[in-house]
Amino acid sequence: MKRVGVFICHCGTNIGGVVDCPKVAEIAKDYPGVVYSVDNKYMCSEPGQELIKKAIKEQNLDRVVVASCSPRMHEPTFRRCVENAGMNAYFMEMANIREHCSWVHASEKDKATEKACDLVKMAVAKAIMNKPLQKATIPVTDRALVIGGGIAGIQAALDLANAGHVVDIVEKEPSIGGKMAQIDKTFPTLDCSACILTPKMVDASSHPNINLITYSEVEKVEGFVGNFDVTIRKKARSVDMSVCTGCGVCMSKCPSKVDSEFEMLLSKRKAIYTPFPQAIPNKPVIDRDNCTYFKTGKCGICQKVCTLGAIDYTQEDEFVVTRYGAIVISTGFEQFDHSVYGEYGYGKYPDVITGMHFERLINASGPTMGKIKRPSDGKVPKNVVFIKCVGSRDVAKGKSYCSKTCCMYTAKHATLVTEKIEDSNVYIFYMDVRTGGKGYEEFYNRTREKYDAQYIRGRVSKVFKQGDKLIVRGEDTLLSQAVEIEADMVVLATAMVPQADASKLAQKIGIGYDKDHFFTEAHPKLAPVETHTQGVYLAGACQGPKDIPESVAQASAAAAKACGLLSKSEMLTEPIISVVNESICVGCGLCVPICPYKAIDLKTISERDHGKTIERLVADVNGGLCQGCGACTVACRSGALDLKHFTDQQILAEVNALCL
Amino acid sequence: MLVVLKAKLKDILNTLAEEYKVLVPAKIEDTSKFISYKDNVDIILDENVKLSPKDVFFPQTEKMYKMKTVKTSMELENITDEAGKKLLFGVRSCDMKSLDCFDQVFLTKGYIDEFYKNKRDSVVTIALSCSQPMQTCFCSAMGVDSQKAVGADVQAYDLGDKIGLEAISDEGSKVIELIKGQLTEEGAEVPQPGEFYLKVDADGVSEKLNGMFESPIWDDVSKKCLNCGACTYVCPTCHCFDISQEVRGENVTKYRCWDSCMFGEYTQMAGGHNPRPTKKERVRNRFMHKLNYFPDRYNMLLCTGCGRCINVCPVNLDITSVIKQIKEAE
Amino acid sequence: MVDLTLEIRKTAKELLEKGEAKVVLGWEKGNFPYSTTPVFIDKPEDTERLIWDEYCINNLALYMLDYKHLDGKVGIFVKGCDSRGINRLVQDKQLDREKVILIGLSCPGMKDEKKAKELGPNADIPMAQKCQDCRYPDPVVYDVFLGEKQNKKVPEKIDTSDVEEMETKSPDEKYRFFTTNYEKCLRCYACRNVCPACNCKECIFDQTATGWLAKANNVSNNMFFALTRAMHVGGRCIECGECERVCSVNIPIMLLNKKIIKDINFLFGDYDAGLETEERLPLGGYDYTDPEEFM
Amino acid sequence: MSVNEVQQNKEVEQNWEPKILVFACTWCTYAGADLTGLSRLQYPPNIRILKVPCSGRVNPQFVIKAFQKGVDGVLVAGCHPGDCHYTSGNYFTRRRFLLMRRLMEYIGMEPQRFQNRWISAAEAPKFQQVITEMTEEIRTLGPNRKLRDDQW
Repeated sequence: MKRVGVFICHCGTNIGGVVDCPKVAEIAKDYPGVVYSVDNKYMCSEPGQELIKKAIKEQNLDRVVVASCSPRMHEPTFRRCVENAGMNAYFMEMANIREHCSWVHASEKDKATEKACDLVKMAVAKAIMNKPLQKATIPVTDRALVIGGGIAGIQAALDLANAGHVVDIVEKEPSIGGKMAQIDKTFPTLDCSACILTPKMVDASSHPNINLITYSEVEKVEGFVGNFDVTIRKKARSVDMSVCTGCGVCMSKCPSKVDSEFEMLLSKRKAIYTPFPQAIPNKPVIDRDNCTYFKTGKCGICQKVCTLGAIDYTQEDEFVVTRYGAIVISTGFEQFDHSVYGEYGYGKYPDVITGMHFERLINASGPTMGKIKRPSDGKVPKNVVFIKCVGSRDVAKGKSYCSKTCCMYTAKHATLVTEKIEDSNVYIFYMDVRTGGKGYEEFYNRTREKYDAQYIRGRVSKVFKQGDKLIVRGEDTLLSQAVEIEADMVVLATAMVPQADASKLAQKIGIGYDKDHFFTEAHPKLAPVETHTQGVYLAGACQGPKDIPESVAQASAAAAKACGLLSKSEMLTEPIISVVNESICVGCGLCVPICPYKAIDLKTISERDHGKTIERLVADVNGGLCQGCGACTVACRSGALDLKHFTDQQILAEVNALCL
Repeated sequence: MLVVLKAKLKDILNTLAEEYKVLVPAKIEDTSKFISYKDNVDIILDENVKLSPKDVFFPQTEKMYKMKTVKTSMELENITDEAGKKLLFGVRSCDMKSLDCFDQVFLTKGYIDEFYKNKRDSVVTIALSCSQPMQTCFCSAMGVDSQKAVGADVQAYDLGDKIGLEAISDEGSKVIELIKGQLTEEGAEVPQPGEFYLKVDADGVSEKLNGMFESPIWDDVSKKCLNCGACTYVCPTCHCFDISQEVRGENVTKYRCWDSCMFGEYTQMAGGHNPRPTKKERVRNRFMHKLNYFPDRYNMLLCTGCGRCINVCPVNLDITSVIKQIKEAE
Repeated sequence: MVDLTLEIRKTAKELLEKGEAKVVLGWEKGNFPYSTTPVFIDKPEDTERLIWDEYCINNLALYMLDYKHLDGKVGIFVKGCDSRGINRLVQDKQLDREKVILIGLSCPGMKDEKKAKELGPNADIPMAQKCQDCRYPDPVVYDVFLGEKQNKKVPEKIDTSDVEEMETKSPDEKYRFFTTNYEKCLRCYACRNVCPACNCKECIFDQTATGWLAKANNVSNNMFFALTRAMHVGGRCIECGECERVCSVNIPIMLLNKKIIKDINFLFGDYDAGLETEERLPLGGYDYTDPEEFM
Repeated sequence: MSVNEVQQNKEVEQNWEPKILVFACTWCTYAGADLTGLSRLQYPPNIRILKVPCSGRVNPQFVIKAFQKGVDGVLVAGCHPGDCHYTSGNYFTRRRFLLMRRLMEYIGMEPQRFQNRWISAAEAPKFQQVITEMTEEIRTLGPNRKLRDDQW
């Protein structure tokens, strides 16, 4: 028989003013298992806690029920209190007779007292069924993985590496740098993107704690916090990295020309290439889909010209498995596929381009050497029209959210057009102008006032060609007037969307993603860089539209969280997790898809059965991954799965107690 | 013989209902069993009821006593059966024979089960002979006379459109006395039973089983068994029970309820060991009990040939086939 | 009905003789013209016991649970419902598809054994209810097929008219209907034990110590049993109707199962369990777009 | 007389008060009930809250069990879809209880007696309103006899 002690708190008059606490304490004495019951003015106070500790010792209690405020308030307090008295923390149960009773039934004292009795009775019934639980420790591998080598990934890696942790950056492109490498100037300071990014790229590549794993992708993630076993596919580069010096002869001699993705298809690259001149690592890869040798078996020029013999056509994709303690995901964004906006003529008219194209056009190392020229005929445009919110804030055709960066980069583009082209005119169609951020509003005002950009509030209904002009037809909703502008070039500010394969990556790692496939943070306010999977953190635009400063800030935040995890050699885990009763489990696996943390696997056990050794499947809960939601327990028909501290029997005991 | 027209049967039952709580075989909710007689019940006389009358004497769930914890002590409270005599009308010979088996278990060999005894003592029985056995019947093979029940207070005979009545015991005479005015004396003969469809020869089966505990036939017989408890629950002779309790805070009610040796947890021990782990052991036990252990102890088979198990078995595991198999086994 | 008995015997014999199967499951004649009983043949000479007639009603699939750890393969004759039962077990990871040889038989619809008993030998025996409701008389999966598929015209959707009729009743009428039925329930668990979806190692109803269900037989406990079982087979019930067929007190069990099937179809999209083995189970997942009634 | 009425008359005389069991998830509804208290929003004292980590932990069997043991109503409440602390628990809750509610209604349980609601940690007024309404609905229906195991 268990010996339960009940402690009823008056909380001054907060509870005592409504609930007849001495009476509750008196009645509780008759509840099954209760050997001691007392009320006190302030249970959480030093004397109150002493009272509990004393009673545990003197009354030889093995369970404690505290009826007071919400456990969300003082559960840790009372757990510590009983622990100090030598009792397992989980032998303590609380009954919430303040928030759930005295405060909400202030004028019904008798009924509130009756309710308090019931709540205590339920807590007693549960406490009797409570089992001692211990926090477990799991080892933490001091190595971090950063997925995505854009500015966010680089920043997170540098912060982690500087804190003394080994970091691997996995980047699917041949070079790190990401979208920022393609950008010309950065708002609101207009300093050159490459000038601030490339030193960081160099830092990352030369840092003793950082390993770059470029042209590679995450294939599989197993394990759990502190112990992720990640399989990385290193795609065949066809170039031996250990031999190649990056001299570039192969690239200059390669006869196959391909549209350059980095240059937004505005110029050509070779089949053996680095995406851009400052690429890191600055060693080429062979694009096998476009290489004459791989397509026809003939050519082999690169191999012939490489005096070091670095070209290796026989390379194959390589898979490496590495254990990491923490993972930072920084896979960034892509541009919204705005071909759904047929009315803007993208694809039909070469002079209708996106903001990212424009970045390459104004970039000094871009295809036009920084001269703004129309892709169609190379002429310098005079009238440039910008259309904002292409795909953003459009529930019908695009995305419901605001892409956040477009207002600012469009303003930046507008100033650059005006600066670079004399007598040019800039028109900007907008829905709203949103310039939250340090120096942003000032920048926008300058764009309008000093650079004379014409902001037209309204949407464009159609872009069509007339002669060599593009006619942009829209409405100025402030003047309620139809507007038609003869443009030489139209720039679309397309929405930011996550990488096309973001949801697949999320499934591999076991994190959540929203309806737009942005990864979901553990809490939008209080855990913005954590995910629901412990040890996995988010940085940059993969979590939602962000500009560079925000991405960098979040990257550092994610790195700080990861550092916190990696700085210890082992970590404590919550003991409230699901457990499998293997003798009952039939191994049907219905629980497996229920778990949001992929914490349940099926494993084979062997046992003796009627004199024969048999093998059978049973569910296996990974204590490192399980977060204790208990959804799996309901999926288990036979009740082989149960949640510690909220077991079927404990909940049934509470239900039964209520109904006595 | 005293007779009454079947059409006038209800008049007699009405008279008896003044003195007894009368239970009659009737159709109810797509099945049939013994229920309290009322004017509007759908009495069946042309075949036996699907559920045996054993629950009158041995309810599926039977409260035994109550306990109440008061502080540190405990109070016990007996549960008394409802008062008054019951009259069970229309019990067939097979089911009367099953009462004989029950009496052996619950009232002999130095142990008396009070719960059973109280109920048994309060019931007067009017047995009814069978004019035509059902297809699944094989009572004669089990030594049961379908025309003359054992232990009945009154024996009734199915005489076509009439029922003949004959007092057997003193209690039976009292019953006849009550309704004498509604009966007429006729020179009727005890009818001959009809032909049985199932041909069973159970002679010597008990003895033969003595050496057959390890016989391979149990593997064969048990394969199709689903280990449900249908056969045991409809069986008029199966009498296993489990004791459990309903706890409502300080109030505890001890009760017993039917259990079935077909169930896996029937022999499950607290430590996890199960001496009858598979259906083979369970099926063997059921037939050994009926045809060997029970005859050994009480000198009668624990099967009355009522055929109910054959009727309900989901997989047609047929006891008559099993008997045949036992007899044919080497 | 095409008499395939000889073919069945031949196929079974071959499987056993060639050693492809260690045992073959089929049906043999029972003691009555209207009865058959499952039979387990492991010797070629015993294949003569196998038959195929209009009373081969038992769904044999669940017996595969007994052969989980057999060294070697099991041959099993499957009608539509048996084959869906096999898929049920495969999807629930209780059966390795590689370890069974499915011999498909097109089911013409079996006759009602209970009615045959009542009506006598010369009567015209109606089809069993479970077969009247059947929508997949041809096996949905098999390795060998005997005879010809009838490609019988079957209704596209499950007939839930009886469920709908029940739904129109008042709460008290409905409650009375179900409780008078479950008051009869003996808790013999034949419905559970015959069900291919009830394939737990240890059923919660047998774990009396956990406090889920007391052994006491009363209408409240029996309803707990009925509702819980209905939820447990929810989304997994293959509509074979065996539970209802074997009920020793004739409780219309399918009325509960069909209600859940109907609601799953309505709420989460049409789903027929046991047609294949990979698809997500209705209660094994969710959609963001599921109906929202809890606001 | 309806199934419930029989006992009802007797119990109403003895000052019957509805007894409602609320399964509340720790993160949203339990916190919402806490906020209701902090905001001093008053509601009838007829509910008893049973804390579970997630509404996905609530086994439909608990609901039947509660009715068996004698509660008059059951409310299962959790985070709004999309807000689950555990990402997806409440989506399973939704599926399970969409079916369960229909099944309970189908066997004759008045739908008011078994309800499901999404109540966030911020929705104190909603918590107050849901409890107040449900209590009144059940008061109107009277004591529940259905599924109740009262033979002891």
